[in-house]
Amino acid sequence: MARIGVFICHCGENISATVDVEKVAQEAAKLSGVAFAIDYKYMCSDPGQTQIIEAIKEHKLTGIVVGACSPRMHEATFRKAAEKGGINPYLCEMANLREQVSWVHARSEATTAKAIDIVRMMVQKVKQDSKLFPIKVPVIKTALVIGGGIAGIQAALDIANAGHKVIMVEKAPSIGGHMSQLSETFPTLDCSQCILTPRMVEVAQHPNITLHTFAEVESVSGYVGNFDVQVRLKAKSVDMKLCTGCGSCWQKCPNKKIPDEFNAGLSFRTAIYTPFPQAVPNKPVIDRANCSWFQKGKCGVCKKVCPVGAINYEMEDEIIDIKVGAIVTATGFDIKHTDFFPEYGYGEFKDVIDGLQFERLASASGPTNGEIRRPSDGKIPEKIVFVACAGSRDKAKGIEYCSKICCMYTAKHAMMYKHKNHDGEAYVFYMDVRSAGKNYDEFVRRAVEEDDVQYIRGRVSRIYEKNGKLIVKGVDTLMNAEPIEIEADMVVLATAVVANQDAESVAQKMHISYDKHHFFAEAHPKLRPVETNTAGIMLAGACQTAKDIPDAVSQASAAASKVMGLFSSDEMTREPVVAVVNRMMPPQFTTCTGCLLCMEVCPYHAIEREEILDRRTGEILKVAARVNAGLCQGCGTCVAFCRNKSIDLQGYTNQQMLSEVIALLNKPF
Amino acid sequence: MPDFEPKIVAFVCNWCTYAGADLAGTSRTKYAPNVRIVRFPCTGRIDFMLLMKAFENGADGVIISGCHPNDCHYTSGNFHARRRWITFRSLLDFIGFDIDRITFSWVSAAEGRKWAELVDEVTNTIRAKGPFTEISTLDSSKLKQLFYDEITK
Amino acid sequence: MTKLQNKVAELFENGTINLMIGFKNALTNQPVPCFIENASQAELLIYTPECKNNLAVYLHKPEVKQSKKIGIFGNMATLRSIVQLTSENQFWDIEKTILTIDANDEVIVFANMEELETYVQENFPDISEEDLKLLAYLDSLTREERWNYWTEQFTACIKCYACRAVCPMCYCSQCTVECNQPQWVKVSSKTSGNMEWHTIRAMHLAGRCVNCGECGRTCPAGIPIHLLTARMNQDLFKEFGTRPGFSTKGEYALNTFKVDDKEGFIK
Amino acid sequence: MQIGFYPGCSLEGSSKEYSQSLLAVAEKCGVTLEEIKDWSCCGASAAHSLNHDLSIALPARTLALAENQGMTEVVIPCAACYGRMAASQKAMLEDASVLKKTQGFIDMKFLGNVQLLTVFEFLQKYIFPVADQYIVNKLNQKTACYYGCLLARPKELTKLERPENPMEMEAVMEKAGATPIDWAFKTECCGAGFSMSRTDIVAKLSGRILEDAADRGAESIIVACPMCQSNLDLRRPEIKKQLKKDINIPVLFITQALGLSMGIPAKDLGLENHFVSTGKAVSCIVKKEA
Repeated sequence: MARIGVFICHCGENISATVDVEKVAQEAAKLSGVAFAIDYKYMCSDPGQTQIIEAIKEHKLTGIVVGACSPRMHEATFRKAAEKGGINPYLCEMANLREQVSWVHARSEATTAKAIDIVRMMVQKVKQDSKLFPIKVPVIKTALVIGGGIAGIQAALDIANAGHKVIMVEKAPSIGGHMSQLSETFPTLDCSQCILTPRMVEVAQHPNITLHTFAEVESVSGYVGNFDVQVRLKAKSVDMKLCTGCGSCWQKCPNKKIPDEFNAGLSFRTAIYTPFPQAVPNKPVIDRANCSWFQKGKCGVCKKVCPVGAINYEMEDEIIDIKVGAIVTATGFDIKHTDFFPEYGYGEFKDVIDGLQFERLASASGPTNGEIRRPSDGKIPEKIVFVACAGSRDKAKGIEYCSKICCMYTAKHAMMYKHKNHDGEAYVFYMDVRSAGKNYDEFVRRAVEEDDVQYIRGRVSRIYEKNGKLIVKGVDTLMNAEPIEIEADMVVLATAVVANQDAESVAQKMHISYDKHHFFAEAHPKLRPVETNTAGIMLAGACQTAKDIPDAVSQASAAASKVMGLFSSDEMTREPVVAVVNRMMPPQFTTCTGCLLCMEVCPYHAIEREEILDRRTGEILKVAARVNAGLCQGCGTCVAFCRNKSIDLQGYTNQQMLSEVIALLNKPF
Repeated sequence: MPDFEPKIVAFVCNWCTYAGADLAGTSRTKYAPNVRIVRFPCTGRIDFMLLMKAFENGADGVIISGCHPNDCHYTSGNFHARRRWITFRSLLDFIGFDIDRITFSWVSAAEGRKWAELVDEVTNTIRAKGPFTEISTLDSSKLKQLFYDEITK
Repeated sequence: MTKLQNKVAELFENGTINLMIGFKNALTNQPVPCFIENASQAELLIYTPECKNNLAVYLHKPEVKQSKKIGIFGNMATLRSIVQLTSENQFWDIEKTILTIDANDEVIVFANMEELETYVQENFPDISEEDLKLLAYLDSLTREERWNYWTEQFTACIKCYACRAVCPMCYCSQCTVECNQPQWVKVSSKTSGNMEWHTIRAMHLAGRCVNCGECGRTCPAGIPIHLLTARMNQDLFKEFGTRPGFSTKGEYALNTFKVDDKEGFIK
Repeated sequence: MQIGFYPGCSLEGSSKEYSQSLLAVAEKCGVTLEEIKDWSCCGASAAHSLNHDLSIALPARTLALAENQGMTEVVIPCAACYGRMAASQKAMLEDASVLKKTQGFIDMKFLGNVQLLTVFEFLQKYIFPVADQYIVNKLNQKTACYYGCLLARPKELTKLERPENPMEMEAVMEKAGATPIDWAFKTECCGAGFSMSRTDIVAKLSGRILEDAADRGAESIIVACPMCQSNLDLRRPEIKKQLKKDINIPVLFITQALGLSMGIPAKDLGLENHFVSTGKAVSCIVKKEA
């Protein structure tokens, strides 16, 4: 038999001014199962809490209802008190008599009546409460970092330096990501590779970091603290242990006409290749799609010339299973290419290039050794037009967002061009110049004032070729909106930053959500910007949204610290408000009929297929749903969804919710 | 019916509307005392049967409210709920239930005022409609009689 | 022997099946479901347009399940049910061979679910004419008239649950109405309780019902309850474009959503 | 099969030859076009900038009429008319409230089941399949296919794959044995909006179009929009002043060019109605070798 205690708080005058608290307490005392009811000035005060604790002991209470402020305010406080009193904290419920009664209604019969109703409702609920205990989940203190760009590198190093094991997976043959392609970086104009390559080497040599390049995540299962991840190590066709990276293979390779990804297609590479001189690891892989051995079955030059016999054409993809406690997703971004722009020639004009291509032209290690030359004829352009917001902030192009980095790198590009060709002319078409950031606006001003880059506020409507020149038609919205035309030798489009081609499938593998542009979604836009909705999976860098280097790096460190927090104890505890699928004696085992339609409903993929097996024969006796308490966040959508009520939500059970409703309406209960 | 005071039950989610109702309190926004709030973790948790039960047990009107689309604390609970309501409404409408007695709404944690206005508005409409008797009178033999006449014709 | 009978006999002989669910003539000359256990009985099998029963319901019965290799003859409703039930993961424990007779009455034995799926999708039926008429009639009524119509119907219900028994989609080992903690549905067959049952039933079948009409045909009180689910299907198709029993991957309206689902009714 | 036909004002007046040649070609290929009875203005020039409801109601009336007259498809050669008609239909089909409102205005039911055809769609669907048997001549000239604005845009309405660089006309001209050139002003503005009020702007814009076509050796310019045609054809004196040179490339409607290739006499195609002599274009024509 339930023995419920009811404690009505005056909250000074806050409640008692409009609610007849004595009456509420008296009425509560009459309710069946209520063994003790009292009202007091300040329930949350020490004496107030002591009263509760004493009452629980003295009257052997099996549950308590505190009629006071909102549970969002003091539920924790009173649950602690309940615990001190010797009952399970989840046997304490609050009736919200302040925020939702006394503060919103005038003193009246009705107001007091409402208070009584709410108390009656909570008494019914607490009668149905059952003891709950926080869920403890063991944590594997190894982190997986997906992506070896600057964000991934930063996160990996931070976690590794904190003394935890890190496994890094990079799909390219080398780590370094887009940053390794950049020439110089704003706002300091220091060379990208000079600051990046040391970190790349650090990753390769760090005792706590295991690096898998030319590898991709195949599948992710499990839950926070206990992920099971399958990684595909793509066949490199080169034995990394034997290879010394001498380079005789790629020097001799006959297939020399393959567009070089690292140089954004502005030069060629061989079929067996290391993406760039400072690659980590600095050992080649064979690009099978372009290798005559794999395509035509003949050649084998690299095998012949390799002094250590490291070439292995028979090598196959390998799938390895790893167990990690947390995952940092740093899969980076891509940019729109010039073929995305009909009005700028559908990518058919050779000298209309995108930002990354310009980076390579301007880079000392690039195809032109840092001399800015036209891809079409290798001439040094006398006039370059830069088009900012190419695709970005353009609804018609399906990209409403700002790509954030373009204003800055366009200024940088114009500057670098001017530094390299003093009498060259640089024009920038822009919508707005967004240069918020430390020393950012100063940087843009420098481009305008010191390097006299011509900024034209307006859009470019069309580019066409006419006798060897690119005619750029636009409008200057400041010079009394005159349409203008510039005969340029080269045009650089600051094309929109977009999510990777495979972002969607990656997100689906990880069970994390993503926005309509396939950028990964953070758990909360303001308060949980580096976590995802799947506990234990963090975000770093431009896979979440367009970011420049400082932003990517700071988010990476933030993600790393989230991981370290998770790794700070051997076990993590979670609220016991989770869904459970009922269990009963064989042969029924559970009322769940295993339709598994609920699996689709769960936002956290916490519902799994369970096969109940015969202990001896091992044959399947029943298929049912099972809720993974590690993943469940307790929304209860599955509960309302389950047709025959086989799933229930602890703390908000069907029994409780229904009796709340009945208690509320049928009076006297 | 002048002195009729409707009983209105509100099923709300913990993160948006319940917090919104709290905000109405902290900002001392007054509204009709006819509403009784039942707190759920998420609109996704609200079982359509609870609506039936509320009406059977004498509710005159029901409010269902949660986070605005895309604001759901659990990312998609409210989207699933929305489909459930679309379906349930069309069923109720088909069997001739007065669906105007059910009000669906999105009230965010910041919309204390919207909450207060919603409650007042619903209270007034329901007050105008009068008490809900269609279900409570169902089991009375009158209807049975009517039905037997019908088939014995 | 008819093509069907031969085919089934053959299936028994080459051991593909050891139980066949189909139709035979009852003494009343009305087709009734029957269970064939060997080749010699195959000649009992018939198929006429009167063979309306949805045989899929038997696939849930333990007695049937235990004879693992089951052949089943499917009219369209049955085939759709099988597709839907596959999407609901119900056949993990049996091997079934599905037969049907197509328009130019050839016997088809489906090699796999894909074939069945394509066949169903190609011949996907619409709600029957007379049901459409009834629905249209009900739509023509005022809200109050509809309420009276249905409550009168529900008053006649005796809660025999025949509608549940004949429905292949009602396979829960323990139905909500048997769930007593809490008691969702009143036990007595009072009108309000009956209404609870029928709304629950309609909601649980919404987007899953294949419009076979068995529930309506079987109801001893003659309540056209199949209209409830038929209407649900109409509306769900209008709103979300989902069709029960259309895809084995399942396209169930209520466990998915679109961010831009219509929400005109939400304030 | 009965295909509806909406000429609109231009094709009744300034660009008679457009409808004349279209009908001639259709007739040649045994396709009958049924003019919508009692059609009214599409509201292109002014309505949609003055009164939104009116801009939807005007086309809606004509479309509803077409439906009532049992038409399932309507050809709308004029780019502006097509734009308005399509926009109106889209607006009504996408928003029930707009539909309801508009039906109120026009006091007619609108079901939205007439399919609107641009001149390209019409040619592709009904003329191409049979064209080869009727094409007897080879136009044998370099032509610049000019689309202007409304034929290609907005994408949502015109359904063109490459709105900034369409290829539909080129396809037709190749069939007719001409050599379409690659040029830069295909979809540039001819100044139509100002064709009456600011002929100086028309001269400037159209001038540049002509100039580029000339520079790239075009012997004829092919258009499918009345405004384009009149601006490029009618405004030559102003253009001459503007460019300080005389360009005498004729401007033909796509249907006229196609008609010529089918051996339809120039006068039946209204070729003599042009300001710039079309003789040059005609003179290039040779018999198609079998």
